[in-house]
Amino acid sequence: MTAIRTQVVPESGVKTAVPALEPLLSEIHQAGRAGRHVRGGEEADTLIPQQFRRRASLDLPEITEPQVVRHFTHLAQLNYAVDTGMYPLGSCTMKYNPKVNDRIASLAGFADIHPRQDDDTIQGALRLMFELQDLLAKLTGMDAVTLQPAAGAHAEFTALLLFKAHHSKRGDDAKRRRVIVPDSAHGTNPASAAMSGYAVTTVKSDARGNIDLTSLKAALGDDVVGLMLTNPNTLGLFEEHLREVCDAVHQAGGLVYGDGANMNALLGVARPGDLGFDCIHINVHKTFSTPHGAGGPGAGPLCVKAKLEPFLPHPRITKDSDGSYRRGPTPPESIGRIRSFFGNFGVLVRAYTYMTTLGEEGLAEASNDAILAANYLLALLRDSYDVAFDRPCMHEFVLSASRQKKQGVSGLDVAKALIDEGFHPPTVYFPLIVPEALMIEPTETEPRETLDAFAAAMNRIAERAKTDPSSVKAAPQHAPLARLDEVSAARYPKLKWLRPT
Amino acid sequence: MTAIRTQVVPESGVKTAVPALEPLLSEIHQAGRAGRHVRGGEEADTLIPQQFRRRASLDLPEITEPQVVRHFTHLAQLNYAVDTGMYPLGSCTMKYNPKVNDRIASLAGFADIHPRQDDDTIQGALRLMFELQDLLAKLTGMDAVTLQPAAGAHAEFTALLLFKAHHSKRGDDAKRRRVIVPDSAHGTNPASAAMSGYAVTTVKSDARGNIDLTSLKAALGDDVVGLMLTNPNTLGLFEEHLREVCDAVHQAGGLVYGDGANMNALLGVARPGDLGFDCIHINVHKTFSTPHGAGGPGAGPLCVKAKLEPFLPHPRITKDSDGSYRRGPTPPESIGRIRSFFGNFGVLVRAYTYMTTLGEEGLAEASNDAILAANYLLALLRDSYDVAFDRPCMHEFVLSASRQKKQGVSGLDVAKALIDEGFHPPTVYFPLIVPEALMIEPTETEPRETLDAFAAAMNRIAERAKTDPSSVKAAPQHAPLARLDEVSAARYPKLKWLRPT
Amino acid sequence: MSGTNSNPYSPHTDADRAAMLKRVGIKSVDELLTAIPRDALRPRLGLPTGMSEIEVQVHLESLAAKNRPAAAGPFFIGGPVQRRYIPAAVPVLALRGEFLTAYTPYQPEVSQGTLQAVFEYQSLLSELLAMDVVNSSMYDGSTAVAEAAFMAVRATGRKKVVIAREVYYQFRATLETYAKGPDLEVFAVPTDQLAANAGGSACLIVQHPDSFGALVDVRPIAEAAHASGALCVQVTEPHANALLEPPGALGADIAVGEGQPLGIPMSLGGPHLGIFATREALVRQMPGRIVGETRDARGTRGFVNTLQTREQHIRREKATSNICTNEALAAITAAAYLALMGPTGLRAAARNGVAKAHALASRLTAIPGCAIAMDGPFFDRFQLRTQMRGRELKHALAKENVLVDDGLHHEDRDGILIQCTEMTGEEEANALVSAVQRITAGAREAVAAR
Amino acid sequence: MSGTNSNPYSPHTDADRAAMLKRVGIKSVDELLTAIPRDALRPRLGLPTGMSEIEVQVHLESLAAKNRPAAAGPFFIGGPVQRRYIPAAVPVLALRGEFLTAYTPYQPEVSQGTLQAVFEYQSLLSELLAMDVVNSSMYDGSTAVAEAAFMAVRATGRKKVVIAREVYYQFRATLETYAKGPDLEVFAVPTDQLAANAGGSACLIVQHPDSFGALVDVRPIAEAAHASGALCVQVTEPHANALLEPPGALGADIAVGEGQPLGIPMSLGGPHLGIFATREALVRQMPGRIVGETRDARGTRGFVNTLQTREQHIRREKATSNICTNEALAAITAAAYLALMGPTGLRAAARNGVAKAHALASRLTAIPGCAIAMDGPFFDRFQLRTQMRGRELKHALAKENVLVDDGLHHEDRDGILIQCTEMTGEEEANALVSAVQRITAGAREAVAAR
Ligand SMILES: Cc1ncc(COP(=O)(O)O)c(C=O)c1O
Ligand SMILES: Cc1ncc(COP(=O)(O)O)c(C=O)c1O
Repeated sequence: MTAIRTQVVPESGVKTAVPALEPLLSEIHQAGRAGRHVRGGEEADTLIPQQFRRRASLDLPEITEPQVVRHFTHLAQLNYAVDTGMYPLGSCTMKYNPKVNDRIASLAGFADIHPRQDDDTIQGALRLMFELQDLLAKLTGMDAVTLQPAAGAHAEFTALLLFKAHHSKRGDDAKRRRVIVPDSAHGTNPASAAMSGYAVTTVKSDARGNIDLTSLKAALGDDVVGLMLTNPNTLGLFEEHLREVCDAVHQAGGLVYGDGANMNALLGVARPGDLGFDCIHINVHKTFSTPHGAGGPGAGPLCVKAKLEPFLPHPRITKDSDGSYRRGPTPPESIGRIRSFFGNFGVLVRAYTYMTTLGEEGLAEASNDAILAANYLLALLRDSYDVAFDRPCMHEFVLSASRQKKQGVSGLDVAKALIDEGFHPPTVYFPLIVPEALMIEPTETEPRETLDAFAAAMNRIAERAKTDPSSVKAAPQHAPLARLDEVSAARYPKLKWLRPT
Repeated sequence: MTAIRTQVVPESGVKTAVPALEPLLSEIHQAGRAGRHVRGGEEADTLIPQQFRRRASLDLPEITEPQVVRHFTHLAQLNYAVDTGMYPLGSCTMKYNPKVNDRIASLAGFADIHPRQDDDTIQGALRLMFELQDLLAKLTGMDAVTLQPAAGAHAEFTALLLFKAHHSKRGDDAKRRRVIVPDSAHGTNPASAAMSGYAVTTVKSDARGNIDLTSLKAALGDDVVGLMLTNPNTLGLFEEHLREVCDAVHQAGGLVYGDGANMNALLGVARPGDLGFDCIHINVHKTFSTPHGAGGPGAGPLCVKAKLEPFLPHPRITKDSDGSYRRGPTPPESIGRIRSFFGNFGVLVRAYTYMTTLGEEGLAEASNDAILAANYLLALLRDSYDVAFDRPCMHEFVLSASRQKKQGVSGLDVAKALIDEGFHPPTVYFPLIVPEALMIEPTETEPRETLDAFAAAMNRIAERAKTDPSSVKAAPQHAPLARLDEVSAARYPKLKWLRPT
Repeated sequence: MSGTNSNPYSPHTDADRAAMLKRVGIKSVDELLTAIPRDALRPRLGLPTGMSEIEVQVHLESLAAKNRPAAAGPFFIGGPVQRRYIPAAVPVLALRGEFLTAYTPYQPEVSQGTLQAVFEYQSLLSELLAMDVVNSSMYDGSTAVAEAAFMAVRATGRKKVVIAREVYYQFRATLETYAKGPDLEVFAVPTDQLAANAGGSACLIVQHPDSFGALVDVRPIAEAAHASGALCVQVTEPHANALLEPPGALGADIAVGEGQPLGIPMSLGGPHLGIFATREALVRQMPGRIVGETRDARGTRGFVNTLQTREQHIRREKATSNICTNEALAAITAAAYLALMGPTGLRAAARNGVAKAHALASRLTAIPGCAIAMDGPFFDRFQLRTQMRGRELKHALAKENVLVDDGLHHEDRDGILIQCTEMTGEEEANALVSAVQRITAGAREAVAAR
Repeated sequence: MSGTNSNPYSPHTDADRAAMLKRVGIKSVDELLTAIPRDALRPRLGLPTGMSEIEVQVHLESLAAKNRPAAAGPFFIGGPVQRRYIPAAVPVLALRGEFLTAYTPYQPEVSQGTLQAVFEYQSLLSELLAMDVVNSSMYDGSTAVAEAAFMAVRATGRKKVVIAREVYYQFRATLETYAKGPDLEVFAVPTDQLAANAGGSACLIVQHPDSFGALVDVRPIAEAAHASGALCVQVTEPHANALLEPPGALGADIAVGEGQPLGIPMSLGGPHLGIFATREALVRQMPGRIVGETRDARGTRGFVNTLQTREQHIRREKATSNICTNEALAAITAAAYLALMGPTGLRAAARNGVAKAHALASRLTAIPGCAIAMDGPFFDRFQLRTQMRGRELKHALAKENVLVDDGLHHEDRDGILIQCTEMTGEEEANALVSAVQRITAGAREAVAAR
């Protein structure tokens, strides 16, 4: 079965400026419409001195609730999501997001508390975070954890500030100005390095998809801050010389940052802390099943070895001898605050709930199943597509549509054709070192039937690329929209609606 | 804009027995799959004597949560609903269902309480019901209210038992065995009469859509229990001789039952209690905005004049002089229980919330707008379709597709063509006295743009009936399914899935 | 530019209204209301004025706060309505707007979500109960019992209905009220005298496990019914069927019950779910809606409301019931619940109730003067007899915030009723045991002191 | 036939696993793990064993019960995170599974729901702030401030950043930490000395209303910034813009703020919404994702992520920010919130805060020894000075279950901070006033007794 019609209908009767799936709020607007969610307070107007009062018009759309509900219901139905189908976006771990996690996060005791409340009024929340830190430390083999980073990239930047503090303390900071990243690294790695004021040295990958050891060694020196390494790397491969790599960096006085985006391969399989990393972030929106929220929120707890602990951002949560929890005093060497408050608490509650549900055995089973599912899918696809680096993968793998490209069908075309088969496409054109990359991560929560169906769809597309490439290039035909013109979107940016004035 | 595609995709990879939109749970099943929502209690098995233990197989589908979530998400997306578009189902008052009502009903203080708790642990709930009774009494001009009936039909049956008690008390019951209903009545009216052990006398309508006064008088006699009358009636028309009708029934010793399904026309416009009715039910799922739940639950409070109060079902809620509320003692003349407990409390909470939100002025405005919208829509459609009884309507009106029928297009065809235009069809083939009836109720919550668009769609269909009738008969083309074979469904009933064994 | 409407959900501006009036050709809606007696037109109702959403929320929260939720302390009330665990995914799915705000699937092409979900409910319940056919819902357990009796009366042409006194009081009482309609004779007899009263009856109605939790041997009752041409109606509870031989295997012709425990909140007793099942031969006598499988014009599988010639909108006074609006959303909820729990989860929930009830029974009967009121085996609830009146003990326990039920209006059996489910916590059990200990000891001393 | 998996969300049966292993051509997953050092493979982690959903629910409810929700009594804590009314429809819409469980709309054809909703968020905020362009979100208000400074540094080529001390402490502190990356100089000066410090700076950062609630005259500060070639960054609060002249009209080049009050739960400070807006000329320096309008191949309007050459996945170390995962769901939530509230509702909410704060201020300053700490006009919060230390008074109030904040880490201003919103109830206000009365009277007596 492929994509089917449903009942979504746009707000009837509303005229859109151009043909459209659904009108904009500004098009639904009609002057004089209003709900009554909140009212009163008119006396406020005179309390605000004239000079401060808003004179600019406030042309927010006026719409009543019945129409707002339909509008967002229609919009929602236009989305593909984990709740509607397989979403094998490589590097993103689009696993099932348990509903109990959401229910727990919405309990008043978690959702209706303010970060400026005193410690004794948020003991449950502090304990949850304290215990989550402990779970993550054990899982990663690290010594200390901060839950504050809002996402992986935020953790990367935080970690580089820790590195800076570490080198400063050793009087080394002034000379250490370079961060090494492999050419397979995610874009956030070099971007975080740059935000930290560092230069970036890119090291190439070897023929087996590892960071090239010789090139790495050549790149090392006493001006190196450290190495940012994803493991398994973005090819889905476990670094085969990991300890040598880490040793080399350490010998040069550098530190090794673990990009934990691919931690879903390692739960109970191996602890980054045992492998040579000095720290690692966790994308809980990947590994720990918290919903990706159409782009976010996530959370990126950072787990570090003892040597980096003194520098961790404020506030830190501590446990007193009487069993109560509190925000500790600012550690003297702390880099300071990296955000307003504790972290994306609502997301962390979900992660804690998930880890508590699965437990040690369940987490290990998840990684095991994720690895098995990826290798199984790879086996089903290896005849139709080129395999970027052909060795057993971890929880994901990267194919290349180079062969199809010669038939006139690009990786992007394959992706769009998958939409017509009822699947969300994989990550395309990443990592950059694989031409026409298709990065596929099935996760452990897709049933085997679905993996088989996905493989069948991919293989059908490969077949069509041979026999009828133009049909593949015309995809998608069954999505709400055909391909979008991204070039003119960027050339003539329309970044908000234009209200007729 | 008409119906558009969305992203709904069926569970990929699952084989269905025949082509299908979405597999059945039994098709998704795989032996050995299980979630872990509840576990343990194994010791129970030995606590149950052998002879009682289940020996029959228990072949419930085994499915894990990720798949269940997708399944029901897909199914939901196949539904048309008030939340997705205009739903002008006549007699059903498909108005907007405010979300705040649902939130209130799900508060633990309302959702997590048991009907066998003592009165002092449910004071808030008792007060809410007591006040709701009062609101409904004032709104209908009646003296007492029971909130217990689960729906309109349940209220009808309850009322007829009250009538029976009333006649019994007067020693009249044995001879009073006939209930009169107009030929325009809803099917539940005669069905309720039959359930009450009564014969049904049907009285025809006059040329203006009223119950025919002469025929009514002819039908009356001392064997009559009473009359069941809907007002405005199912033609959307206010009975022009209402008081005469009621007087005549009363003179014959009968009672007048008000079927309040159309109460959405009367809020603040007229009180049934002022018009001659002895009682009236309210479909709160219509008039008071509670969601129809894909067929139910609703609630059908019954409002009665004082003479019927002694017979109301047990339990009754009373207010003590100290301001506390309780279940009163069983009134001696009560007909007894008509259901397990208080009524569809969760629905009543929503109704109370709605009435509290709108207040007297808001409710009156709702009826006013509903009447205006219906007359407006009627004005837009009167040239294209026959109007069953041509006088100002109340909150709904009935068209006839007789003209189209001559062109080869039935009322049902028109309905199906509306689906392709992105609208839910109106009620068809009811009331029975209008050939090819299309019963249209826009409600007060559809914006004027939508009314215009609906009218345009209806007029387009009328046009196509003239020029291209076969295209109308082929509808729907843009729904998830084409027309369904209802005849063979009834002839060869398949009322559950068949599991391969 | 400000909200001038009294109805906050109205999208109509004054300009909209003016334009509509104009199109209709009138100046005011009152011109449309000439059929309404002048003296009755537009009365003042004396209702309060409207509120904003935030005000309503505050007001209703304050009312809700005046109720004591089950979760707020030890809780052992049960019976037809049970505190059961509702998996988080259940409301997320069943309360989606597309289910919640649709109505009866009169137009199957745009209602396949409802129709398939209800078809699945029918299939799931039919498997659980081992019955051939399940309808798409009755109002609640009590009206399902009454409608079962009516159906038996139709099927047999007899007017005598025999019901066990150990059927839930509320179900019996509802049957008795309903019976006043077609003037049926209802006899309530102890369960063990059902069989003896089968002669001339339309049906025997038995509950298993009964209202006190006792296990009942249904087979001989069914046999007695059949032997005298009557139907056997079994009142059942959904979870019990995971562990006990189901109605279909015990000889029941109709199985009915309260479906609330299948993922539906207690909500003070409604909206709930009347379960109604029967044998294939009787399907055309069945009340209520039934969904059936068919194909569309392109050959794709689809579902429709079927066998509608039983229903009021077609058959009017000849219909098998007057039911129209039913409890479809509850049926969809139950389907989602059963799909999520699966056989493993359902069994576990049932087992938890049984295991906890028996453990608690042991602890309570160890208290001097306390005994189980029934002789035979029980399931997940039981009646406890002490020296105190049940009602007294219940009130004394309530003072300690421990909620139990007293007898279910069974006239000659006194005591408190203890229901356990998977929600019954260790601490709750401890609280009950120690409270009963304390209170009954106090009562004994008071007696001794006299 | 029973759940043997440790991961309850795994659909794989042992048979599935066996079949997959077979297809891969291995006996065990370990055969795939040869690259992992043996000594590090499959360690025991020492984590607890798994639980069932009901057990998890009970456990987490018990943790939640150890927190004091805002609704549980008088509550006046505010600042960047505010207790605001969330219309019931907001979470129903924004938390639909199709929004919640999608990711960044990399494939626009199947992500139009996200893209259009975020485009609408951008448009709504741009109207509210009177700014040309709004991005699709930053992590929170604090990182938005820091990224604004970075952007100003990029745009001006200068490394000096001047921030008012009356900007929220948390925002300032975050900026200071961020500044350690590219080694910026950050100067914190009183708001009234911002203009004087414009020389050579990349930007002046001013908050209006400031952290104490004071209204700030932003125009001269913006002018001073522009006069010396710097940008003016205004920290703003969403609701304030309904009543106050917005950043775009005051001369701000960048407007940033915490968007949580727009329908997002407080959740102990996250996940929230970093608002980030700028002028058109600066858009290519902007961090974060931006959605733009375009057409599809058939000419239908659609939306895409655009101007991506600013972003890390394209530009890597040359990107305008490292942000990838952002707070899109919060942006969608804010869009739904603003659509529901409309201008009327938003104004009403803002007005309520202002009116209640001023009423409360009058009542509190009538208490002997109590005074408003700021001289000028304020908005919906204010600092109250008494004879007691703010911290002391806060603790004394907390003992009476009245929660307030003490100074927001502003080193030389002491007192308690009182935030009002539309949620501030009459009874709460009374409780605060009488508690302050009682406590400060006690303190005065204690002083007098000494
Ligand atoms: C390998 C890798 N590193 C880092 C990141 C950045 O993480 P986040 O999006 O949580 O900031 C990602 C996210 O996609 C990633 O795949
Ligand atoms: C006129 C009329 N009467 C009675 C009823 C029955 O009400 P309910 O469906 O609530 O039982 C209806 C419902 O559609 C109706 O339209």
